[in-house]
Amino acid sequence: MKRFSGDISLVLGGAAGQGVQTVEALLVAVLKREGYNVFACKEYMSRIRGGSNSTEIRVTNKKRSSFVDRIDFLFAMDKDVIPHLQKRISKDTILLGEQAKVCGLSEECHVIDVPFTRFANELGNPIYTSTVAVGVALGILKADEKVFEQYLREHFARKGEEVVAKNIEAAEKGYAFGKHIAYHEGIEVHLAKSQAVEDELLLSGDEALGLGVLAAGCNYISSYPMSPGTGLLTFLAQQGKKFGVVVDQAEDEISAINHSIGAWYAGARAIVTTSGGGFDLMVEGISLSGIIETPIVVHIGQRPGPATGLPTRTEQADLNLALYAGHGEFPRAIFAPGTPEEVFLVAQQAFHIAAKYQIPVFILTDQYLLDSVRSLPKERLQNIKPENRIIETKTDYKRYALTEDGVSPRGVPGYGVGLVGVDSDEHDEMAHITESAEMRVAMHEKRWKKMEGIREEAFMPTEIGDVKHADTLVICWGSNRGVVEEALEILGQEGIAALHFHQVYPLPEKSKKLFSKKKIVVLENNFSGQFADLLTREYGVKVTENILKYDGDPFSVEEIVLKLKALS
Amino acid sequence: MKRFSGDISLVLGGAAGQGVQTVEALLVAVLKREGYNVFACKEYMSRIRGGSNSTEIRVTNKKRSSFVDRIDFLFAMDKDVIPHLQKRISKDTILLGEQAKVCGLSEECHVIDVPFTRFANELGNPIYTSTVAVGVALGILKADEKVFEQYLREHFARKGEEVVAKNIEAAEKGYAFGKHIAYHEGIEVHLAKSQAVEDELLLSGDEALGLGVLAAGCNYISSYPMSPGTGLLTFLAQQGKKFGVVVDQAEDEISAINHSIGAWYAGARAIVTTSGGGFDLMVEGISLSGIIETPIVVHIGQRPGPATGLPTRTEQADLNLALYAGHGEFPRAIFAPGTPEEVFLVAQQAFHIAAKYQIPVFILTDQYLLDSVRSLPKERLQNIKPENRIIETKTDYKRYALTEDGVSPRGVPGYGVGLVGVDSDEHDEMAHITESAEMRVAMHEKRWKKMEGIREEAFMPTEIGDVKHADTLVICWGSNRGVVEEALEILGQEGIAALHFHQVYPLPEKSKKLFSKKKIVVLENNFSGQFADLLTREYGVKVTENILKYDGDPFSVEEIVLKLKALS
Amino acid sequence: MIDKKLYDMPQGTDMAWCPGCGNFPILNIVKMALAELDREPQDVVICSGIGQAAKTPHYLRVNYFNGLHGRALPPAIAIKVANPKLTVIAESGDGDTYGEGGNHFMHTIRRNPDIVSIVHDNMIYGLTKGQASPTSEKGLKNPIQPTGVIVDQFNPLAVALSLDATFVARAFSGDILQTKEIIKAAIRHKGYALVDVFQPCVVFNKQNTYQWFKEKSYYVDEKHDKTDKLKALELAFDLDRLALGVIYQREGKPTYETLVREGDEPLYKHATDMTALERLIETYK
Amino acid sequence: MIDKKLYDMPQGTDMAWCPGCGNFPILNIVKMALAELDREPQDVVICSGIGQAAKTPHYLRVNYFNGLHGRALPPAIAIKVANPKLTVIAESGDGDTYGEGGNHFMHTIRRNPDIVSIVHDNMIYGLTKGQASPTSEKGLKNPIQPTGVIVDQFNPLAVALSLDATFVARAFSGDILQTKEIIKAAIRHKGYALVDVFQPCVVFNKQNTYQWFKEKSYYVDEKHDKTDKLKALELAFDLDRLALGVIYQREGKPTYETLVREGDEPLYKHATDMTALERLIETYK
Ligand SMILES: Cc1ncc(C[n+]2csc(CCOP(=O)(O)OP(=O)(O)O)c2C)c(N)n1
Ligand SMILES: Cc1ncc(C[n+]2csc(CCOP(=O)(O)OP(=O)(O)O)c2C)c(N)n1
Ligand code: SF4
Ligand code: SF4
Ligand SMILES: [Mg+2]
Ligand SMILES: [Mg+2]
Repeated sequence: MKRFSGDISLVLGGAAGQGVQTVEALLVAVLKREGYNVFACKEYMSRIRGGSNSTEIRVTNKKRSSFVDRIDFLFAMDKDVIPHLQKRISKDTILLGEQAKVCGLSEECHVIDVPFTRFANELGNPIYTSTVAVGVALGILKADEKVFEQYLREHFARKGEEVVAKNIEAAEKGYAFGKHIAYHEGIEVHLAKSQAVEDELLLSGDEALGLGVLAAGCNYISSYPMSPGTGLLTFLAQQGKKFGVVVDQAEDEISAINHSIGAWYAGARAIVTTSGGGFDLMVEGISLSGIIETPIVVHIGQRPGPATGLPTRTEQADLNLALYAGHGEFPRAIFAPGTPEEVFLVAQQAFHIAAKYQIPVFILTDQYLLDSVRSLPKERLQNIKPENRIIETKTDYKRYALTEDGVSPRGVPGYGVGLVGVDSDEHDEMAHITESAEMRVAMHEKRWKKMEGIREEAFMPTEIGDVKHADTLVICWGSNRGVVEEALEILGQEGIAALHFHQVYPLPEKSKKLFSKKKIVVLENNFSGQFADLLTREYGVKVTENILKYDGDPFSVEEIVLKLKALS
Repeated sequence: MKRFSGDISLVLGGAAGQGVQTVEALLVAVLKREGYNVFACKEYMSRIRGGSNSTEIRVTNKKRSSFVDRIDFLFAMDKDVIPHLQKRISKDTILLGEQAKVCGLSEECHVIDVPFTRFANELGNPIYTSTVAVGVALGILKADEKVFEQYLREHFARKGEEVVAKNIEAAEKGYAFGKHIAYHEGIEVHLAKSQAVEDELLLSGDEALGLGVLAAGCNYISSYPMSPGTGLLTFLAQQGKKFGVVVDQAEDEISAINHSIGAWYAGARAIVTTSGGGFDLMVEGISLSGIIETPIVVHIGQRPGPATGLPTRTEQADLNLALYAGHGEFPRAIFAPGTPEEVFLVAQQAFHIAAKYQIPVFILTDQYLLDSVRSLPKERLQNIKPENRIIETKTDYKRYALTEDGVSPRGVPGYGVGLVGVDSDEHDEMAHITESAEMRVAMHEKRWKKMEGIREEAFMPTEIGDVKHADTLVICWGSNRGVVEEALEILGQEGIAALHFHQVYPLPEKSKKLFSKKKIVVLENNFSGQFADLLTREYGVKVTENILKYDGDPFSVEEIVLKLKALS
Repeated sequence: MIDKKLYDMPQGTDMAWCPGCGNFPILNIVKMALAELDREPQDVVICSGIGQAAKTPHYLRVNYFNGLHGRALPPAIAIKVANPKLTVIAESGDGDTYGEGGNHFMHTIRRNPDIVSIVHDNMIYGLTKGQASPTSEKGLKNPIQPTGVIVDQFNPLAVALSLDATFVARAFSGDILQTKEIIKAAIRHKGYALVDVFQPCVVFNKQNTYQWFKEKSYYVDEKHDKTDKLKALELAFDLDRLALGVIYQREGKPTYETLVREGDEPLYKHATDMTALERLIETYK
Repeated sequence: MIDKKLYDMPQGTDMAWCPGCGNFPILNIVKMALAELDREPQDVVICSGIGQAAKTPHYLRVNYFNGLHGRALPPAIAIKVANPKLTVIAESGDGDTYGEGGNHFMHTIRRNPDIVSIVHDNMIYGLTKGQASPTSEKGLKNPIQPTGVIVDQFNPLAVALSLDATFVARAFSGDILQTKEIIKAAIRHKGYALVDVFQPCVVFNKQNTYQWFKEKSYYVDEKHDKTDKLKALELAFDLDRLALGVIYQREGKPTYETLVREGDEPLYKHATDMTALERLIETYK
């Protein structure tokens, strides 16, 4: 007998174009509707058909949001799945798939033949394989039939009655089969349902970002497609129309950034989205934003580089790039959210800081975060009221008025009687070219003066565990929040706690003291320990150990538990 | 009576297009020929005509190579000169110019009316004003007439006898006048001549760079004009033909970098030259060089940013950019020479390191260094034998063979029977796209492995003064070598010494110990102390004080002396 | 008609152009055209890149976005979209527009926003001291090609026509009156209007002088059919006799700012409809 | 003639293209053309950018430079200049060549290096999952323009002609024999040769299918005067009936690699003449 309780990991594997993503989407949605906590993340190759991709769905009693190596149930839709995931398959893994596609395993493995092709044939179209698979999973979990039938009805409604009926039939076939094998193979799954979860949101990082920028009052996007940055562009193209969002597909990234800065200049609130390689081409534009003090918000969905690298995988190696992009020196801010609610929050904060301080602001995410889906209570989405901070200009308006706090009130052309000039040369208060060394110093210091306000408004890191009393502090940022939370919980050691930064630059003055007299372990998905370096530079912190990963996959909970155990 | 001994500073000021640069070039050349140590540097506006520019020429008994605020003789060719240089004019400054153009000064000032217009009229063309001015200066210095006549003869030879004769006449007129006023006003100048200097080279940073890259075996340049990077492009266009250097004027900087990397791939030795803004556009190309392990040498002539900034002035604010340019992570090296001989040396070392480790290598200079001219013995130009390190390929050639030291022997297409592929995706040994996490790690670590060799070959910094016994260590890099040397000498304090880095990344392991138990003062031309940050990151050094300047002008000797005095 | 003086900078404003430069008349012409078309300074935005030509917006009283070298067009499009009520002019050099900014030039034409591109075409890189620009003539000696330019001269009119630009004109800064009319027509035109203006650089281009432009060029006459694209291309290809005037114009093609957004409310007045957002969020349940 | 098999990758090489993709025939055609023209694999370099088309060099045995998105042409020029003995082909997608790489496209034509550009034109961004490319038809629905493309279709042939390209051709990957002849002619041509190849993307472009291309296109016949540029432009402008074949060709224009350097000795053999350098240094005395 196999008993699973409170936490299962269900992995779907198949070739691109085989419907793995459909299965994931359906399954996750239905499970959430049933009241299960779900978290799903995926890894896939840079191709449109073929290859070998997989999605992990965790169904857990407690809320979880991290990747585990462990596979409890593996649905192998293709013969390459087993070799592809070999290392994660243990004798406890239950493999489901057509006999022919799950061979080549050691005899210990628990294989269940699921005749997908036969089912699909019975249904008259291989397209239904996906829904059958969903049904099988639900059967094993003994989900509530009514709930998924209802969901399928809604989901396929606009495709017509026949499609609805066929899909329900497919799901039921699978469901019956799933129940049957569970019984037959002695598989028992115990998972808690909760009514609260039924009513939760199901959000991917991408969706949280899209909703967050809308909440931030974003009304303009000019971008060029690049994974994993494209998701936001697509989201705004599809959802933005009713919000009056202008969507411009740029000819290249240079156009995108200059276009978007131009849009801000004229009073719009714009974001550009891209990945590291596309961002490289925006570097001069960042410097422009810096000197003309015209805001810009940049979303960088990180993936492993250098250059094309591994286009569909994950990494956190563009922090230094965001920190130092642009020749010359000027203030900036960088956010790195770790959960959908943080994504939603920092999207708004990014626009707030950009608009208030008239600087370039970055949102650093990564493929793993953007593609991961989880359920969360709607109340967790926090609103910041967006302010546009644009003034009506008077005749004597000076775009770069020298002020106490370095912020010169921002006018836009056509609003008020004043004239609004911006200039990429060093300039005077009226935005005209200057060659005066004194004016240069005044303007340079004025721009840098803004850093004080930006730092004051910096988000404090999130404390995980008892930071105050811990002697070892694990530091993480961006997408690694979930995995550190779970690993610490598993570890259950008093002396070890963690800090997660969803704003990585500037760092708040106040959190510096949290580091004192502790062993500092910095965990990040890159080779050189970029955030560790930043901590040294900003706080003078001495980093005791770096936990690094740079193979394109996210950290797993097991991996972190092992590494943290090895510390002590 | 005014007596000047051993060190004079002669400044020429005028509008763009007025011939200030001609005067400088002639005067410096003649003085060197006469056996005087000379150093000249300039500051000018970003315009073709008008405005107010100036050149400082120092004639000194000891070799000097730094800018001083002090002006002993000021030749004002235009009415804007005085207001423009007001702050540097003292009661000891002797002002030479047409009465009408040197007014508005306090009465204390020593003004000498030089009727340039009258002289030029007598000579029949205002063009001769420049040569008259040269003559006046030489007269005051009591230079040897024969030497300058000979020089003018050579210099103007290809313009025909008449031009030669007219110029000699102009110079003599000026010379007589200069002698006359020196006598009349009681001006005495004592400067040592030396035969050794007569035979020295007279080199600007730009020229040293051009000669250095030729010595490095450079045979290709594709670049887009941008001050102050254009000088190298012009040099190679004008001198390179007889060396077989291919010169391509690119349509933009993106083209330039990709073109140049392509040239290296096919076996050429290429450099790109630009400034910060142009380099911003090359950032993706740097990342490409990193992953395809195809060498590239990049010259960045720094100027004040952000964006267009102050296009013709000086700064050292692109170190961070060079350090972190390019998404993803890969090894690189950065040089920052401080004298023409260092420029010549690091140009060769840059090609050596690029070719040996197949990485992007940077030469960081700035407007001040590139435009400054000085005399130096030819023996100071040190040669490194250029090696191309290209192998003839065999049938089983693997471009990215995994090796002990991370360096895979580099073949080029068409040389040998093997095939040479390079790939911007993560790849296997044969340069084909991979999605394997293991291969990714192997390749990423292989690339980083090269860093060990690069670090081992890193240049040691130059010790100025008694570093070992000093308790205060002044750290500088790039163009600030001369000013620190001279300031320390003036200061003459035992407890204070300096280090100058002409390679700023990676830093040699061995020089770390030089920092221990000392007060560390880092001096650089930027706002945020970029090299200071790097020292902290690399050596864990705690920086006691930053001496920073960011107004577009170089540090002056006086300024540094004051700042260093204030330390103790 | 507005008083042209309204666009004048305060007396004594320092101008960085050389005496005799062809940029002066263009500046003057633009002021006259704006005045005659009654565009209030605060309703006009000039976008420029970097170069001598690109300094233009510093010398007249309008709004301006003096951005990066080669990047005058992307912000110009954005400004028009963000506030369609503004008159938006991109004014830059030949190097800026056709060299560094070549990709934007092509893709702006494809979008057809209602903006004007005035290219100060001196066939040289002025600000960086005399290197060849894309429109430099073959053979022109310059610091980087000491034996002369070896690549083909860029043909902006032909490229614009090949991409179905709806207003393609060429002018000569030496002829104030006619150039003013051309620029006025360009501003009035609904859609992207290219005006390539021959602009002598008296310092660095000793080949293509006022005299040279005058001798080489002629105006297309009344009989010229502005809607005949092949004819326009023929004129564009003729490098011996340089046609001036509106070479091609077609009305009626929808402009980008009307296609990519609804209405013409300036975006600075826009705010997200929070109720709609609330509803959207609900759909993720 | 070389055996085409010489270009084959080892059996079992994984290919990332979708079954039925129009890239497969192009790959095959390129191998055939190289074989028939007797180009040894080690004397051929394929440069590509990023995209589905740009993966081509991984699927045949030649030298290759698989660089950045949009940047296939700059290294291709450099490689030809650094070693004029090599056969250099740039092979990339429509997005890569005309979108991200548009500026290089124009300025490469101006240089006229002796290289071939094979553009796999599927009128879509394949690798990034179906966004519009510059050559997407107006109205094509896609993830970023859910109501259809609103900007003009980019006309690569017309742009090339407007810049006086010396070889301009269009082909269809569904027709192996004729396309092979066109590509052979392009490789043989001295100078920059553009071959825009219609390449159905069976996954993301459901509008421009094999069938569609077949129905819309026709070959220019023997009588077509390849040297008549205006005629060629007329053909290029016709979006209803799509002309295939060599639309325009002119011989005799000097190529970049012969103009920018002397001789054709590969640069990997080059070394600085140190005696000459010594002499040059002496002049600074
Ligand atoms: C990215 C970048 N590259 C290069 C430069 C240097 N630069 C400034 S203006 C210019 C060329 C100007 O030529 P053009 O656009 O024809 O203007 P002109 O000065 O002739 O009016 C160049 C190359 C720059 N500012 N930025
Ligand atoms: C600088 C940069 N921007 C964006 C991308 C993402 N990207 C990769 S391929 C591609 C478009 C491919 O379209 P196309 O060139 O037509 O090739 P296809 O896949 O259709 O063959 C894009 C946008 C990238 N790799 N690099
Ligand atoms: S350099 Fe030429 S273009 Fe520039 S201002 Fe002077 S004359 Fe005009
Ligand atoms: S996505 Fe389209 S272009 Fe790419 S391989 Fe598949 S069918 Fe071909
Ligand atoms: Mg110009
Ligand atoms: Mg395509």
